[in-house]
Amino acid sequence: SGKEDDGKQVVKVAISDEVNPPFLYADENNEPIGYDMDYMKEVEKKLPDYKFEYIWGEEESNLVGVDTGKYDLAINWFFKNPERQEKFLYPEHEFGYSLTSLVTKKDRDDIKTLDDMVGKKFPPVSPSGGLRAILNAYNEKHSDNPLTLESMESPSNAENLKMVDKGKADAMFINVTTFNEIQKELDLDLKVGGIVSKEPIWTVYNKDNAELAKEIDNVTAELIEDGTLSKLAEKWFGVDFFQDLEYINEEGFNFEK
Amino acid sequence: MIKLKNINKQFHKNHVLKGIDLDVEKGDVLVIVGPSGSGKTTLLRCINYLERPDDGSITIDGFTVQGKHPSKRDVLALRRKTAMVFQHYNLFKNKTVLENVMEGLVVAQKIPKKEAKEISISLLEKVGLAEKVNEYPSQLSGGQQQRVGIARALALNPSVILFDEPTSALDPEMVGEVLAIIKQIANEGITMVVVTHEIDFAREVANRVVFMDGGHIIEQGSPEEVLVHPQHERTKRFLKRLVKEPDFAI
Amino acid sequence: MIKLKNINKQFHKNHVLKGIDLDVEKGDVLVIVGPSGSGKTTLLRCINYLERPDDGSITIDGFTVQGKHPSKRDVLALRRKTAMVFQHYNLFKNKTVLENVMEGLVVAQKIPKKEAKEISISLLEKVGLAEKVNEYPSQLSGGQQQRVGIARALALNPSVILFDEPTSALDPEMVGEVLAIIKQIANEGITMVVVTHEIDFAREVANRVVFMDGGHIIEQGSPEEVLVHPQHERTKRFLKRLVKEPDFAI
Amino acid sequence: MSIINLEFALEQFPEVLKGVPATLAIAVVAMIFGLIFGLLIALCRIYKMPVLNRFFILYISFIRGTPLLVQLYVFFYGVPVLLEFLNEQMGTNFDASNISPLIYAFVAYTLNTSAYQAEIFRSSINAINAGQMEAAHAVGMTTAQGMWRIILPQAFVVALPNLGNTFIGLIKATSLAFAVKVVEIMAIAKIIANDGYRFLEMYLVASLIYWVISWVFEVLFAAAEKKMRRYEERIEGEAA
Amino acid sequence: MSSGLAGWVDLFIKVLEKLPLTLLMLGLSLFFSIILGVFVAIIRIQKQPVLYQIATFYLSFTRCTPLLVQLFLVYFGLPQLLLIFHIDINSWDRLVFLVIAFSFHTAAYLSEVFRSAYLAVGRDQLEAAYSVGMSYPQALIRIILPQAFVVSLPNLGNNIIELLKDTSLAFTIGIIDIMGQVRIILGNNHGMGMFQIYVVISLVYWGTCILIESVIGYLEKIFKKGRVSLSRQ
Ligand SMILES: Nc1ncnc2c1ncn2[C@@H]1O[C@H](COP(=O)(O)OP(=O)(O)OP(=O)(O)O)[C@@H](O)[C@H]1O
Ligand SMILES: Nc1ncnc2c1ncn2[C@@H]1O[C@H](COP(=O)(O)OP(=O)(O)OP(=O)(O)O)[C@@H](O)[C@H]1O
Ligand SMILES: [Mg+2]
Ligand SMILES: [Mg+2]
Repeated sequence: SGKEDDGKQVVKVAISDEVNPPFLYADENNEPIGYDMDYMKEVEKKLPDYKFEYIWGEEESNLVGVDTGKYDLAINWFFKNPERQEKFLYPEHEFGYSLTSLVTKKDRDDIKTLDDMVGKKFPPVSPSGGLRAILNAYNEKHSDNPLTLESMESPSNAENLKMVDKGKADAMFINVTTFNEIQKELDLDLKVGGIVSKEPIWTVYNKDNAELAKEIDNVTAELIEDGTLSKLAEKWFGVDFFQDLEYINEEGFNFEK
Repeated sequence: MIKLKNINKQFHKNHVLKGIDLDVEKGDVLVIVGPSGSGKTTLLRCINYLERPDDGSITIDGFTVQGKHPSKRDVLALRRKTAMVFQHYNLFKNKTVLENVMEGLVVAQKIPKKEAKEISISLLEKVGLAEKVNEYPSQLSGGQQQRVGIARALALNPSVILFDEPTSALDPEMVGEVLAIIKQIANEGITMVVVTHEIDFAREVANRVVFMDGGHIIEQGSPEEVLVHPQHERTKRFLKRLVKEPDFAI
Repeated sequence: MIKLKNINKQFHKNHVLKGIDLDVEKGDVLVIVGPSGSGKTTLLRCINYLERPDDGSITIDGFTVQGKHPSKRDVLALRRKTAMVFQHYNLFKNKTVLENVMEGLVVAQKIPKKEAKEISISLLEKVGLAEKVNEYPSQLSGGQQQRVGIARALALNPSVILFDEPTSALDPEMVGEVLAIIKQIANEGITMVVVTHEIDFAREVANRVVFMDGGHIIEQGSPEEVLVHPQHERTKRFLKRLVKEPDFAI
Repeated sequence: MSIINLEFALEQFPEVLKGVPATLAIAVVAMIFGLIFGLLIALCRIYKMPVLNRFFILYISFIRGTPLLVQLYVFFYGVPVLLEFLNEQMGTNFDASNISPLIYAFVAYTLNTSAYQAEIFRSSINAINAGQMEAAHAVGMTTAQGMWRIILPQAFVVALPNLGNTFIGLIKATSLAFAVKVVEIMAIAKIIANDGYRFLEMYLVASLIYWVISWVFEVLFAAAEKKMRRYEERIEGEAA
Repeated sequence: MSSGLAGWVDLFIKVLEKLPLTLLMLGLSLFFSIILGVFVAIIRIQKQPVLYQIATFYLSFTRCTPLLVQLFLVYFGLPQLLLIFHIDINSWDRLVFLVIAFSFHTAAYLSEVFRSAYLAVGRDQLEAAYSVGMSYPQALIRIILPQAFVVSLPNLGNNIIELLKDTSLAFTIGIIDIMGQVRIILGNNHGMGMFQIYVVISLVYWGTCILIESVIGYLEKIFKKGRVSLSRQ
């Protein structure tokens, strides 16, 4: 797939409109920027035969597009699970990590892991996206004692945090970056109660696209190896999230632009 | 019975009724004749306030409705004293023939359904439509529709019935029947105003005739006076039904 | 000019036309009379195929349309040879009086607008509507609407004109005018079929008369024969316009 | 490679069907109340009621002009704030968290659809010949009686295809109610889809369910129209 | 995000910049859907044998399945289908796919609008047109449709406004319209300032809607010539 254009092959990359700085968001001119984009640019540099073309779209639509071959790959913080691997082609190497956490009120210490949330209340959760997938996976594993989840189309993170702040929910399951970012604005009486996981994040390909996936994967491995991605992580998050959790916790995982 | 005072009506710049005064006694059959566009229909419609006169008052049966802005209740009361046969029939399209006739009885006069049905059917038989009671207006011929309109008005048994060219779509036979009906109900003391352009019919049915032209009443009197020995030039010309030699080509 | 063979038409179980055969010569004015509901309108509508006959054939001006499923082109050709004045006028509601008359000329006959306008205005003057050319049908009195309908049909200058009670809403004066017009265009060789219930009018305008009842042609001949000295009992009864004594009470 | 895994889609049918009651409840409740309000609004507009006419012009404009999603949010987030305010001011004790999301949806959808239906009724009532009301007046009916017995039955026939449009639109629009936590067909489909990124399959399932439901109503509307059009007999265009 | 006046103005400008695109999508889709809608309506009114069944099926499918799915079918499915015949339309502008999907979708609704309006005009008008020698298409264009158009105007207004709001789906396939712009801003802010942003987007939609309503109202005034309202008194 893709087609000739001044000798280079065009690769169509679907990027998600559910932007989440600093991974992926838009600048003044609606051009995509962020960690994801820097990563893609590094890849493109190393693959002179290809020219990447970026297409905004809704996440679901992007997946459908990859599925039907309209796009070559999609990038976002896609998480991995066996079912999805059945449907889409995942490369071998992740290109980054998302740190998920439980955010609670500053004065409580009872919630550190998902186990602590059984029988407690979450604010409404989006039906799609990586966070939801982690929660679903937990519930599958603990189907005798599951978490109580309430779904809602595109809930607002800010509103949800306010719910926790007002005591209408016990804790919110959220990416650390996102929380920090919002906290800067709202300065609520909240803290990260505990980091739940360091989730690798992926690009996804159509199953027919093995060759391209392989080439990009090789490049990714190189980029990790030579520390390029670590530098990018430092640039966007202030910490190299390729290190392990303890190191990250020490350094503080933060977004300083 | 009916008393019109200084009725005026304008459509935009078209002054259609120019200060009409008219008195009709109880049991009278007043016939209005006049050229097309002279305001006959408009006058009739003003009497039951389907058309809002710009000026003047209408008294029926001692009940007066004044001027341009009467209360809804007054208008309703006025209308309940009258019934009307429309020039274009205006049958209820969504009702069968029988329902068309029953409708006013049941809804406005609160007559029990069974009784209303009896009255209606006997009237429909009278106008020769016994076979058509369950058809819809769209399935009727022009004359049949007109007869339903007549039956609908008669069924209401009001103080006053207004007929707007009630025989325009009827054959001579039916015209005879309608003539008979009108005469008979006049004997029962119902007042009628009939607009017609059939001079023979007018002569037979009327006990008073009004000749209108250009929004004015030109002449009135007994049928004999107006239709046989008219005084005014305009009336004479109107009644002189002659074949002119054509003076144009298409 | 017009030749109908074995025209049959049923509405559900109501057999309205029962094998009508009819011949009309060029330049004839054929008048159809008959009681209300006898099928006159339906017959007229079959002639220009507004009503689809169940059976039979229609020939106009040597052009034949057969049976139940003619081609669209044939039907259009047939209609272009005829014009019709409707019992309920059927004016184009969204067009002014002038546009109503011009429409067929401009659209169907492709006559240049300017010329079409001249023709239309002269005809509208002829029927006394010069002042109303720019009004919409809803602003006209019944008789005025009927006259627009007549002007619209005349303007087309077709081989055949079908009139369905063209004088029902007209006063004696106007009836005279229409009579004159019809006579004059008959002289120009246009064939006409006129449904009417005005016997006087029929007698003056017709050179042949057909009497219909119950979907059959009962009697036909010269106006003198049918209208003055009818042979059939039914015709005699129809023409005897008498006031019966009423035998019911409302 | 087969893009769609039919077996998977089939397995999920029963799960997605659980969303049908919510969808139907919202659509039917909103439709019924929408009919009533819509009709009243249309009448106010046709008869140019002094203040109401102006008010409803604004109302229709506002409701049609702003996204349904926003209206849902206004209720969902606004009502609790309002209640809180009331509680403070009046010392009352309403608890907004006890209000089922379905209630918010009922209210928002009813208000929304009534604006559209008002326009439908306005046009269909205006399409009825003025002579019909005159005849009703002439036999002594009040305007209300004439409206109810003569005009509306005819107007309803004209309105039916448009009401059908609106109702079917409403059925599909219920998917937005997920934004206020009402879990209906589309919501369940999306939740399941996310597990294995099987969006195509789940959209297929959801579409089929919407289609079947809407189709049933399509047939009902067509039947109703045919029945109510009886009195017009041969008005339909003839091929010749 | 600053919520001062400058912030509001800035937000407005950002969203308004995308308005021409939204209007373009609206205009194109509307144009094609009116034409298609009239055709479907007439086919269904005339009950022409095979066409009628096809039109009815089309109507049912398009009305009864989610627009999003139809958009996906056209945007993702159609190119795949055509590839089988070695026609590659993947390079077409996304706008083309969008307009195709929206035109088909809206045409289904409009066909019902037009059908009801057509039937409300009444047969006598058609007969009159025939009697002066018009063919069916001529009668349709000169007599029936102009009258049906007036009846349909308020319903047309309903559907145009729905279409306006449906254009927000454009963003699912990556066309940044006014809604898309808003989503990007929201995402950049992690959903903060949601209230402010929704106020702005609502105002922009409402403004456009008022524009549409005025045009419809104006057309109603012009075209209702010759008609009598039953609320005349
Ligand atoms: N569309 C229809 N559907 C059902 N029956 C109809 C329809 N049109 C006419 N008829 C019936 O056919 C018969 C003949 O109708 P037609 O209109 O031809 O009568 P007519 O001779 O013109 O009467 P009139 O003098 O009253 O106009 C009537 O009994 C009428 O009820
Ligand atoms: N709604 C209206 N709007 C504008 N003008 C009207 C309206 N109704 C009637 N007119 C005009 O008023 C005049 C009188 O009309 P009216 O219907 O009263 O005449 P008429 O005497 O009944 O005539 P006819 O014998 O032809 O029925 C006509 O010139 C007509 O054009
Ligand atoms: Mg009159
Ligand atoms: Mg007739």
